[in-house]
Amino acid sequence: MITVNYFGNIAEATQSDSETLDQKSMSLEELLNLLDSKYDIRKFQFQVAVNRKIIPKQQVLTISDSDEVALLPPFAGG
Amino acid sequence: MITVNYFGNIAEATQSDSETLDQKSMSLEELLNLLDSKYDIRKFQFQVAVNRKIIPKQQVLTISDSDEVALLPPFAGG
Amino acid sequence: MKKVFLEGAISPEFIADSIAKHQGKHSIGAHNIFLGQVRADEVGDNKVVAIEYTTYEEMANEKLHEIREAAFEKFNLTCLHIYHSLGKVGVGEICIFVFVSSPRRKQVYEATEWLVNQVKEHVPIFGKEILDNADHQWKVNS
Amino acid sequence: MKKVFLEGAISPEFIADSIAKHQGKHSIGAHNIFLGQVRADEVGDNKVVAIEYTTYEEMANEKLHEIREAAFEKFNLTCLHIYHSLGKVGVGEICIFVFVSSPRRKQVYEATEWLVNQVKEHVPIFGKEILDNADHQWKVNS
Repeated sequence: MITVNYFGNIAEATQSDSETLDQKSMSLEELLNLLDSKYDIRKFQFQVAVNRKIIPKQQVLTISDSDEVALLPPFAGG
Repeated sequence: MITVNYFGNIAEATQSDSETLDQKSMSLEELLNLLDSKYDIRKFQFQVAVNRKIIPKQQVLTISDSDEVALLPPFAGG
Repeated sequence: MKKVFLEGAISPEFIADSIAKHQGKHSIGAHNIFLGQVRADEVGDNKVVAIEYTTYEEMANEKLHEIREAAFEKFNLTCLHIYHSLGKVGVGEICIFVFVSSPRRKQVYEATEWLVNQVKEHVPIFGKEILDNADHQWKVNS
Repeated sequence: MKKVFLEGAISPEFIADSIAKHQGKHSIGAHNIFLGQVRADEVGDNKVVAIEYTTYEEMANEKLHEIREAAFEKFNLTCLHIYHSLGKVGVGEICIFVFVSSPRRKQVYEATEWLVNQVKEHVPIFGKEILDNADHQWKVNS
């Protein structure tokens, strides 16, 4: 199971703060393509965090079981 | 009458916050000499304000009746 | 882990309480405090009436911990505190409170500025600006 | 003429009250506050327990007025307040409170720093440091 967390306007688009994908492993690219086909997420500006660290969206990376992915819109603290 | 105000360690030395000198007019130099003879004020670090404006101690200036002179030790606000 | 996130606006009384707690530390000579207050910005014909804050709290706390450590490395500070609201904060209310204390004043201003900028740039906090016509838009830090 | 001088220490409640008074101004987005706190500095074998402040009030008020005007010229501020104690302020207590508010945060840190420095350099305030053996010495700003 891969957990994906959504925030801000992306959570609004997905109508959920979090979902778990029934996958043992997939590449980051596959994951983003899957989410784009479901929610059209590429129309948003966002960064990707894997296990709470921001990584480049283009990074070649295998997301495995128990990894925590988050899509983060622009920060607006303060 | 010329009013002279004392502050901080100078007020401590003169044992007063203020005094009025029974003089119609005198030069700044004469005034400082007079105060030095009374209180030994030259041993202190201080600035002179006349009518609430700081002026150089060496300035050639006549202090007249109703002028307000102040001897100001180093500032310590904040 | 220091608690940063508070539910709702940060009250003046909370700030007074934080100040009072530092009066027993007799090596402190200077405090600097930054407060962010929600502005009634105009958005077309409408006005912002509140901002609703959310965060990715686990990641935010990790980031805030790193920022704290870096600040103590960078500046000569006795202590520092960062508080940020979650949930709804109305216009005129305070949503961020950064509090820096040091023996001397020299570095406190720069330390506060640096901390506020770090929070704005690196901590995953999201703000939904609620307008007076009940519409909303998503805040983006400039 | 704004009132600057207060008898005795500046309380956290007074500060909270000042903050609360600005919550009705909905153009303000950023506040910066500087607080000076009396330190228990060591003087030989003794320690400072309090500072007793006096001022040349007429001249101080004229200077403070000039400083205020210059600050509004120099920085984009919505409002600014300066408060300073007179009389005895014990260690751990607050003797100066500078409060700057602006639509945006950019200039508030520098404005606060500038104001604090101006007060220290140009306002005739005198401080008698009372030691724990009842001796005293006269404070000089560095």
